[in-house]
Amino acid sequence: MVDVFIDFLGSTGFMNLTIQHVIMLVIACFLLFLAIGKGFEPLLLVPIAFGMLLTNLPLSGVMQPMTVMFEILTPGGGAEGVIETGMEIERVVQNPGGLLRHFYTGNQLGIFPPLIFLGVGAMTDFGPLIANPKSVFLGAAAQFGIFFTFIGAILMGFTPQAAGSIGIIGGADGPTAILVASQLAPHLLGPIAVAAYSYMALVPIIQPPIMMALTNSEERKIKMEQLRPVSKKEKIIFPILVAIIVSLLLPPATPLIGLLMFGNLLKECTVTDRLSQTAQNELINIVTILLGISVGASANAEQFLEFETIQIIVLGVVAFGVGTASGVIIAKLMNKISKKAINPLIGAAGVSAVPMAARVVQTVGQKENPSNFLLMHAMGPNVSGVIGSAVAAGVMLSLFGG
Amino acid sequence: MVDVFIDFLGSTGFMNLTIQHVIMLVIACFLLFLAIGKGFEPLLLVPIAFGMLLTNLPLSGVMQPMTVMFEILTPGGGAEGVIETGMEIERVVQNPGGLLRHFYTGNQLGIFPPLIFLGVGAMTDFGPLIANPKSVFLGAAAQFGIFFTFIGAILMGFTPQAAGSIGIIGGADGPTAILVASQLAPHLLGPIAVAAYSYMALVPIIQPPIMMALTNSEERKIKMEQLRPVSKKEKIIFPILVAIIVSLLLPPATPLIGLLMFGNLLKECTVTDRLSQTAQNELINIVTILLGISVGASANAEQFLEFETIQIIVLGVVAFGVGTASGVIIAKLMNKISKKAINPLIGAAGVSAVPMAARVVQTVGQKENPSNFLLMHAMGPNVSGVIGSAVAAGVMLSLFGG
Amino acid sequence: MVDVFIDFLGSTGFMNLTIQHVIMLVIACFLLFLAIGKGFEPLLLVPIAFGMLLTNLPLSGVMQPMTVMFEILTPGGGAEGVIETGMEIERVVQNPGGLLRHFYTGNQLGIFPPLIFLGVGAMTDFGPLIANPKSVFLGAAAQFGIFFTFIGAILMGFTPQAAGSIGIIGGADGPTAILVASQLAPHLLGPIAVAAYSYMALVPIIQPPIMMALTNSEERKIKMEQLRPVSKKEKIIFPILVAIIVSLLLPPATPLIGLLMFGNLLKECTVTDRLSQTAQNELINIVTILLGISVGASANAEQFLEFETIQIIVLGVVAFGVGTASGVIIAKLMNKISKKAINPLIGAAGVSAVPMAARVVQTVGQKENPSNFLLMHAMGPNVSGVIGSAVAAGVMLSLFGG
Amino acid sequence: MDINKALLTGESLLDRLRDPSVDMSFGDKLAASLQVTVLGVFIVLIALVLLYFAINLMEKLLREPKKSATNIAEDKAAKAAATEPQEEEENLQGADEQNQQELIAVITAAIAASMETSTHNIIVRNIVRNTDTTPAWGKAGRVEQINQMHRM
Amino acid sequence: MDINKALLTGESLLDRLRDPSVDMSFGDKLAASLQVTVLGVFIVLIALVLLYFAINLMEKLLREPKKSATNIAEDKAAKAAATEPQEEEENLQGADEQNQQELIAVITAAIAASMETSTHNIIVRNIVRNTDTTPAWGKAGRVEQINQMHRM
Amino acid sequence: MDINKALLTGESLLDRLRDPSVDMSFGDKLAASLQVTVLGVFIVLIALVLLYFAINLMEKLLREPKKSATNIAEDKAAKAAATEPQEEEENLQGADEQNQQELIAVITAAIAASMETSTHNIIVRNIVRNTDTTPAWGKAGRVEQINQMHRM
Ligand code: NA
Ligand code: NA
Ligand code: NA
Repeated sequence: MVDVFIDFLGSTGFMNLTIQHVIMLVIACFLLFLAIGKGFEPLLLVPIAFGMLLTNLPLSGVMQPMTVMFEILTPGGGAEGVIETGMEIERVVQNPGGLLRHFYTGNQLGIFPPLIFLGVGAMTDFGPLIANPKSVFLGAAAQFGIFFTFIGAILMGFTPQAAGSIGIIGGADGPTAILVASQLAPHLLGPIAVAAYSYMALVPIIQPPIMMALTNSEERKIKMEQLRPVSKKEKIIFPILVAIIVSLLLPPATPLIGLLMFGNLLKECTVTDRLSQTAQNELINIVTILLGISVGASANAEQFLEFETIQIIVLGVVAFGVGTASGVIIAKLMNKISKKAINPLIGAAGVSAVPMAARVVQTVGQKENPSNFLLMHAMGPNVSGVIGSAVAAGVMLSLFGG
Repeated sequence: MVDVFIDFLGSTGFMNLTIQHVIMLVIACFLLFLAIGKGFEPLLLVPIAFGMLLTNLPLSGVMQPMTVMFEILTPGGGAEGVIETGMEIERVVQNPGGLLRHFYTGNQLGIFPPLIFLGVGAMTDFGPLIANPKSVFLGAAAQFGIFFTFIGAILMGFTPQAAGSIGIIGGADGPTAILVASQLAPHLLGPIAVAAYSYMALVPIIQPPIMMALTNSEERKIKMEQLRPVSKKEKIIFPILVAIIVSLLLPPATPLIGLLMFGNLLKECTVTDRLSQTAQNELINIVTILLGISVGASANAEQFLEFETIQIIVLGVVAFGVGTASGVIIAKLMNKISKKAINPLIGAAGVSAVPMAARVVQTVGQKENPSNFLLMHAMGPNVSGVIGSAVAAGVMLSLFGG
Repeated sequence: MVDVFIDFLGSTGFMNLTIQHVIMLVIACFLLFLAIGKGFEPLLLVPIAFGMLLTNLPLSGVMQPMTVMFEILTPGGGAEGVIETGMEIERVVQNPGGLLRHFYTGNQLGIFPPLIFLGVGAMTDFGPLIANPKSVFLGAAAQFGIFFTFIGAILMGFTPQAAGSIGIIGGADGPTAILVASQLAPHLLGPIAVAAYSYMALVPIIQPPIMMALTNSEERKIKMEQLRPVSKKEKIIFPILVAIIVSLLLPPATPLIGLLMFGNLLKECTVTDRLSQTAQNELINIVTILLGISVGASANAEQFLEFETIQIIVLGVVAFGVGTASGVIIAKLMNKISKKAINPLIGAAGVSAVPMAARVVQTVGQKENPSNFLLMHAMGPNVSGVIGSAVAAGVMLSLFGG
Repeated sequence: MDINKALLTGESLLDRLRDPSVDMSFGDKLAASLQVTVLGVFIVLIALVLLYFAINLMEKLLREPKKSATNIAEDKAAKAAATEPQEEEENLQGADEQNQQELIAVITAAIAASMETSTHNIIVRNIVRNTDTTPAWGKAGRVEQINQMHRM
Repeated sequence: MDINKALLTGESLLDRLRDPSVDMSFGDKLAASLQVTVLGVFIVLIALVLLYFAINLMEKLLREPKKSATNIAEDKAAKAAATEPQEEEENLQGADEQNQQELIAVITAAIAASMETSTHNIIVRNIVRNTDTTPAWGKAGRVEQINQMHRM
Repeated sequence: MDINKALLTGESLLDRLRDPSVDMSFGDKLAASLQVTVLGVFIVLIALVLLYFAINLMEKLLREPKKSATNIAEDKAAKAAATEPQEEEENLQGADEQNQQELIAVITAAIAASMETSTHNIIVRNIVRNTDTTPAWGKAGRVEQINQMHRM
């Protein structure tokens, strides 16, 4: 009887708890605090942090892969015979696998991030971009951070697959970062996802100093011309056009861009409201729960508590900063070249992080000139930043994938 | 460096675009125009057309199958030994597979169409059929188009599997057509799905001339007796009864009829409103998105741009027309035999296409006699047509499946 | 031609119907009557009964497993060569498998029950338990029924795996019973699920006599002190704490407790309302439909119509009764020891069956003393009973699983 | 039609149609597919005839003696008044039944007025039954339903 | 109970119960299953005792000095008045806090009246807290919740 | 940068970066990753330049002659009045168009007042267009949308 109790004690998580596990649990709780107490991207940080918590409870087995054995049923006729005639194999499940591992399959197969994009597309209004197509250049400029960070990561000794995935953090787009990391560097998915979402939440803290440093008061006061109205027809044709052009140029970006634009088409065509509503509500919520908790669960102590994680955190903020800066700088240039005045602040919105980056632009601009409304002007670069980082993701997948 | 750019150019879709791809893209855009601009069944044509668009962007890989390699881990002991003791095999994913291919699995395994039927069942009121059980004969008659077209397709040289799938287009029931085609003739799924949904949308154009040609003004003016009220008890027992009878008679129809009736029971029993609401809203919407885009994605240039597709389009409209005609003719016969007057127009509603076919009957009838309300009378043949085509689908699966 | 009709007749379910099938269909219809006519747990009994109906329609094949053949593509080089170099294997689907079998996979892999718990967590208020932590002892006491029944089942000749699964019926928690049975004794899943949900529905009939027999009128009249208010902070920290403690003590309980507490955190933190709403509405509804109909479908005639089923039905009610009794007895003891008065009736709520058991306590208490409001006091043991039976499930999985 | 061959081989036309390796003449194909058609139409008909009888049987078993709408309304009002209080507590709906009887009168009158027919041709029992067991959002759903359906 | 055999083989009763190839006597089975029961009840108890202490610890760590309902209401009103404007902008809820204090008084009075108890026995702080962070549809959901739960 | 070696082997820097078995010097790594950067930025730019031209092209093809807001409002009111009755039946929205024209005037005035600008600087055509094709719950969704988006 005593043996039985000792056996039991040995099978508890308490007896198998290491200091690494404890550190991870503390990190998970800290992320929960940031998400709930400070309101940092709670819709994704809460699931991610909770997944991180569950996976670091020793022996919980929530991320254990399914193990299957194949048994040969008809060995008659000897080796040669079997190979000639084929053999009947029985699939025996030895271990059904952990719950969060099953959810994680949706990331591994690249299913969840495009479904998130479907919902994002159904929520996004590309009107400001259509009204001011020059915004695309700002959306392109801000992706420079991605490639700058790629260089840094390579020089720090990361593999090009890892470096590409880390760079995408600078795209300020959670689902894109998760898609690329899960395809190119699955062992770094945990830190990359955490970094990506943390920095998206920190946009209002990271961006303003960079924006202030690179612009002078006169520039920040620039008022921009009212955007032209965009017709329903244009809004319907736009997603079809973008899906075709971007996918033709960069085939690996098709799942992301294709579903983003599909969601947008469902929204804009107005005759499929049922589907658009489901895509932007229940479907995205279900996928967010499953994606979030399983992405968090990929951050186990063995892989997370590495020097690499700190490097990723540092590289991520660099990527983000460089992206912001290059957006602002290009906007300044365009302001000098263009006939119509362009407020350089809107370049900062090119990093994606829709619609927070655009809001930051509005806030910073209004501080300088309270009658200045930059929100809609910043939405153009902002949504084109989403397209831009999907393209950058396609580049990385194309160069270093499969 | 120049090499790298040339390599990149070669990997774009632009350089791999063929004339076939372009034709498919034009067809996809035309279907989008029909769906959005003309309002033809947009809830399914928009996803189908967008899937068709994505799959025909060269190198997008959205329909690429997953490739897996099995590696033998423990070869020790020689061939004979391995075969006797079994071997440990590792499953290595070489290519995670395309996004729409993953969605498509839901069609291949026959999961999505029954889930659509679950939602349809939860939306359908079988009251008019229960109140006037003679409607079932009209629902049966209209299925004649299915078998007539089967003959035509066989004589045109199609395999019986393909011919059966093509015939089901005449059943005017999208999910049924998709289920049968995905089981019996997956290579024709694209054209069959497109034809089925197009003709469902064209009901108001295809049916009226046939209805006018086969009836005289007197017949079209016939007013029918008010339907008796149907008790809640009858509405609850009905789906259970239908599921049992039809599944016993034709086991392969069980998934379709079973889930149609399950959905209806969830609705009628009133104590499972939560589930009924989800079945007829979020669940059917999610499945519609996934089914639609992946069905469209099965229409790749190689398989779609064949003479067979034109044959299918022609056979489909024949099936539809013959179904309408035979429904009207049998209704005329029944009107002569029956004590109670039957307006022959309601026979046209037997083709399914709920509730559009019933609406067409209402419109045509009212044109002749503005005080005539045939809608509820036409709903009886209309919903029995749904059961009828599921039965016909069962016949095809039973004769030519597995 | 006559042959063809005879062939067809032979392929109908009518000709393959056995008396066992008929009995099962009658049982299914009786369960539908209980669920719809009597209102017994309709949200789960309707799907379970309908699944039972479909699976017992002969030849319907809805629970047929998918059969796959592996074909060796590259046999060149002889047996030894193949084993050394590996071989290319093609996976050929011979039979796509039945619809409900595909749904059933969600039970087999242990995915559906935790998702139900996610939704339950998002609906549950643990406030009464936090306000009165002594409730946990009542939630623990009521689990005694589980282990008492385990002894009985072992002595009746059940395997320990089966006995453990049967015992869990006494935990009065459907999803937990389904999870344990699907892992430990899948061949008994049908009767166990039916018994578990039937007894949950019968709480108002089973419990009161036991409660009356074990308490005197004075005890039933005891009024309890008003519960202290619980702060939002406590409610947020509680689910995190429980997930950590229980999972550390009993790792196999992690999926159930983890997702229960994750759902609760989504609810309590208020910043993830979108996710909480989806978890407690659409997601739980979808999973309930799929889980219910496939659990029912596991009750085929061959396995259900056994003497074991009757044993399970009997053991289940014993488990339930002993659980209720031990809850009440421990509550009586606590009332004697504790400074604050405890109404022994609330011990009965420890069996879970949230919130019906608590309502029964309220009703029985108020009959004795109309001014007595025990509902909130009974919710403490009630919700701690849910945790208690998840722990007991963990014990069974830990001792007799994998 | 090569019936002899079919007789000799014991293979039916249908078997030969199914077998992709068999080449069939146009006549054989026509005969085989006509066979499929006869069989198929026959099965569809059987299925729906069975349904026809099942529905009729169900109606007979569940039928109550017919009454005019006014009588039913009165009966139900009487029944509602006589219902024991316990039952009311149980389903929480009994209590409203009285009010619904009044509603029936109003609705009947309104429909009748708008359709210019006399009151006793319309039986509203069923309509009312439905409304009282469905929550408000269910009702809204019901109304939109017929519009949604054609789109699936 | 064949303890000797168990000792000799080194196999515990539990191991033998788990092993499907071992035939056990009725007594052995009883002993083994009693062992499972003791272990199981013990583990469930440990788990819930740990929870008990954890909840108590949590309460102690988070506890604020107790006040009567009226004091709390006043305090909060004061606090709300003193809140910096910046904070109000942040969560958009601070602005309503003043109104909610008034609501507290009304609700407290109403509940007290209906329950015929004196005002200071009821602490409504918590009730109000919940309502102000939940949107309208959330509230509706909360109300229906207890009815929904038993059905899962 | 060991260009000679690259030339000799025919392997590009990029190929060597991709190959995990090749050890590269710091300089080579820098060169290779600069190459990736140039390529990447170039592709992103091409993609977005293509978009730029596509949007401009689309606008030109779809452009209507520009009008001031008031004119548009008047035009539309006139159009709505002239719409054939058949069209109204078809989409069920035409009937409301007249009312919406009045709404435009009100909204324009309201926005103008709150922003202290003159009426004709604001083009409300688009705003109105959106609202009339979206059901009420859709509108609510639209309003919450910008708040929801940042959370995904
Ligand atoms: Na970006
Ligand atoms: Na049909
Ligand atoms: Na329990």
